[in-house]
Amino acid sequence: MLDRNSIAKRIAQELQDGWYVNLGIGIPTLIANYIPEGISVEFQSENGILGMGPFPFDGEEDADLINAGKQTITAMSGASIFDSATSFAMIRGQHIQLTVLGAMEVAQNGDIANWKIPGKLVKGMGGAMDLVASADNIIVAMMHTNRKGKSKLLKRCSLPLTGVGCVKKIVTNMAVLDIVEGGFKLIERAPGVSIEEIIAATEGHLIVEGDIPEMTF
Amino acid sequence: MLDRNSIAKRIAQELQDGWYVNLGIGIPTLIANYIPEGISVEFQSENGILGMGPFPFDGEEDADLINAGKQTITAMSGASIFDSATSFAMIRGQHIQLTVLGAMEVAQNGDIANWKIPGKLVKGMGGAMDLVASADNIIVAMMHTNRKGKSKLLKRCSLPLTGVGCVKKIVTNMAVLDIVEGGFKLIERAPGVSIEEIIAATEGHLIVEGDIPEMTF
Amino acid sequence: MNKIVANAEEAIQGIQDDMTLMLGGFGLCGIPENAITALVETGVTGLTCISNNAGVDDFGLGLLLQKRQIKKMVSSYVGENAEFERQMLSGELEVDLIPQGSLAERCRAGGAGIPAFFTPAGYGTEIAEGKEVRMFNGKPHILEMALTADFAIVKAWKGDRMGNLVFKGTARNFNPVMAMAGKITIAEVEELVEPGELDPNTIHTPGIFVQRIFQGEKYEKRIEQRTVRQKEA
Amino acid sequence: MNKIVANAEEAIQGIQDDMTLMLGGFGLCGIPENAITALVETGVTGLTCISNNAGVDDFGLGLLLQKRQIKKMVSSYVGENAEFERQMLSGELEVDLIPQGSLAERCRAGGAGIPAFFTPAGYGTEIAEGKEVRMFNGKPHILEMALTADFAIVKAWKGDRMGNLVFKGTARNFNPVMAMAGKITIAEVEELVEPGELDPNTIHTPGIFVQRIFQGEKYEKRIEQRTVRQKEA
Repeated sequence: MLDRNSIAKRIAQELQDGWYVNLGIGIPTLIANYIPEGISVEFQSENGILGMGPFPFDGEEDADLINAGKQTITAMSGASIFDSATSFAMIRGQHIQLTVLGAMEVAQNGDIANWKIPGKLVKGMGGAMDLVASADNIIVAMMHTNRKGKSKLLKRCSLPLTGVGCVKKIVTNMAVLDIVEGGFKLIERAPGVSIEEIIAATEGHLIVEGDIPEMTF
Repeated sequence: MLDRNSIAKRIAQELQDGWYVNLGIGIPTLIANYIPEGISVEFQSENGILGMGPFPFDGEEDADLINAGKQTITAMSGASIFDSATSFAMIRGQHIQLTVLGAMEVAQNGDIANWKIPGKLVKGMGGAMDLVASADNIIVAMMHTNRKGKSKLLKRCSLPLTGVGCVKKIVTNMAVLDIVEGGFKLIERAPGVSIEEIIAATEGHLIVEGDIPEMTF
Repeated sequence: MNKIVANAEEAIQGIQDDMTLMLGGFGLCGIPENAITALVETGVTGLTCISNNAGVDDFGLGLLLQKRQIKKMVSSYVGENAEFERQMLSGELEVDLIPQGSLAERCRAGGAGIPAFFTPAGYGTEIAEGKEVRMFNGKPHILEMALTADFAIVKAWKGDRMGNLVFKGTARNFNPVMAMAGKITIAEVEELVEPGELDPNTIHTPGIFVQRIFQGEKYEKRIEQRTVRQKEA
Repeated sequence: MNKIVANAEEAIQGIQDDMTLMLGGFGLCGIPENAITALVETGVTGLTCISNNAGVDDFGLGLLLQKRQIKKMVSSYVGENAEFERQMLSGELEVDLIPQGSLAERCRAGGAGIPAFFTPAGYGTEIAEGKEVRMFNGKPHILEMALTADFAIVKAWKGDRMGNLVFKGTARNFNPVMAMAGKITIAEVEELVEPGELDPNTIHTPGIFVQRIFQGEKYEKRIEQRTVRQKEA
């Protein structure tokens, strides 16, 4: 089973040179630590910056420079700043090549639920609904099962949706899966995880064709 | 009868301190020369400047600083520059307090035609349709009759419309008129012009109530 | 043209019970601190506040929530505030959650005289309930309406008496679009400068969108999530 | 990230017959002079050009008109060009006239993923024919569609290899909104600068909207209506 950092590291392999990337809060944020060598990408934060850099050194924080998670950040050379409408013009207008975010549930048709649990306090969707409805290329980074051991890869989402039919790829602690016509297609297994274990942990329809290689790092 | 400059001068009396004003090509442009003392207004040009100043001195022209008539201009202290979408956000969003433009015809219901003559070459409406459809306060500056002596204040426009029911006030070489329910209400006469002459030059319904004073300058 | 008012108290004159306000800022970054403090002091109540977030318990809009001056929040994310939770769960506070991009675009639309537009955000979710759906380019979109406010209150870095504003860093966020959408827009700035000091080419919000401007007395600029890395040895 | 290409010829690679182009500029102010010259040299034809104006006889888009490379113009005002008139009257050239504000907003919408929006401009005129009309706030509006282009070609003052752009004066005009709406956006600049030289706070067009950038060989920057006043004695 992968830990959070390894999930991030595996997703980082999907990055291509020159891409603009929006990373959600949680595991996706860690991806910035694993950019493959020779690849240059720019991170967008939807509160209004392109070219987001690493966290500042202690004592160098700037209250006027934060990311969408409200954390203090730095700006890379060549960064640009813009207002919220322009930021979502980039997102909605599909100028971002990759969006990575977490989820509570993903359905085999690409539906995603990650903002609301009935009966629990709702904090809001932030930019998630705009991101999932707009992006051409969405990867979900999450654990394969929830804390109770229940699968998060479902036939149909049980929670209120964030977006419909939008997820293209999922990287979990157990596997890499593509969403294809008919279900979750198993692409890679986490080191040491068997196909049987993945089948058992996947409630939705899992498509297993041919050899399924282990992930390599 | 007023000349073009006097029409501009009369319209300038309508300006109020602090207003943002968009002036069309022709007579409206001349208004900038007659701003009453003690009044400060800002001129917007829809190609993307607020705080447009006078023409530059000979030899000081800047190819990167023009107005919507493509003339070289200057920028006042406190001016701002913006793109075309933001410029029309100001116009459409009714942030401009006064729009003055010329017309070929105005109808007694406030319709205006100023962009197209069937059978003649059409150059385009430029920003006129956005301006007339959006502005709360539109004054038309024009001659009362055309070159053939035909009235330009009509029951109904005969030319293709630029906008419907939008003109509020007209200042011609003969009169100041408000558009009210039922027709053109005569407000002022040009010096030496009689009510009878105005009636004769107005094809649309002219409302004459009480004493009609002469314009004062 | 001189839009300068003496202070926050004077700037917020005319804000009355049950009005709708827009307030710039993302989290605590770029919020109009001084105007919020002045609003708390007036005791004005029944406010509808359009703001991406709702502050924290003891700062930003949290200060208005503490005094129960807000009737309704229109936001995309409101998660950092215990008093907010209490009022929402008890039904004292109405909350209208809007996808962040739709919120930003609806404010811009309100300022730009665009009464409604289509967006894909929220299609197929509860956000789309009751909204018109239409296909464009083979993809479903929903119709969203413009937002405007009786007063918009924004915070900029620098400004001049014409109302021209310049923002700094990600403190820009919702401020420029909300400045466009207020019937009356109040701008508080860290520094008032003379007209002409701001380069016309680098003004973010042209003065036409601002009716009142003042220099804030002080700025705490509190950081919500101080996150740092250590210098490597 | 390096989007710099050697010159105009390299920048316009891939522009083919019958494509749709957006070209920034207002009159002759802020037009991509070098890219236009390169387009003339390729002989590409059947172009649909979305541009507020159509240049003059011997400059700007007039050069493409002379060579009959343009099939259709989408503009708000096209009045300064005898060759244009001739082609339009003879039916060789199709012309789609659009209110200037709707043109600007339709480009922005195309870039911002807004497929359609309502505007009051053109209601009750022939522009509204065949378009949906709807009342908002007691006022009729028409539904306008987003515009996009195979290539957008813009001209900026300065730019860097990330594609970040800064414009000067009213040469900004349509350039930023068209930069957003091109599937591929080409920017020509008067000066290429190193990343970091442009203040992130004052960038007009973030690099994400630009795919190729080059420094133009020379800029004539012709003035269409030189208008001056005399110094008083």
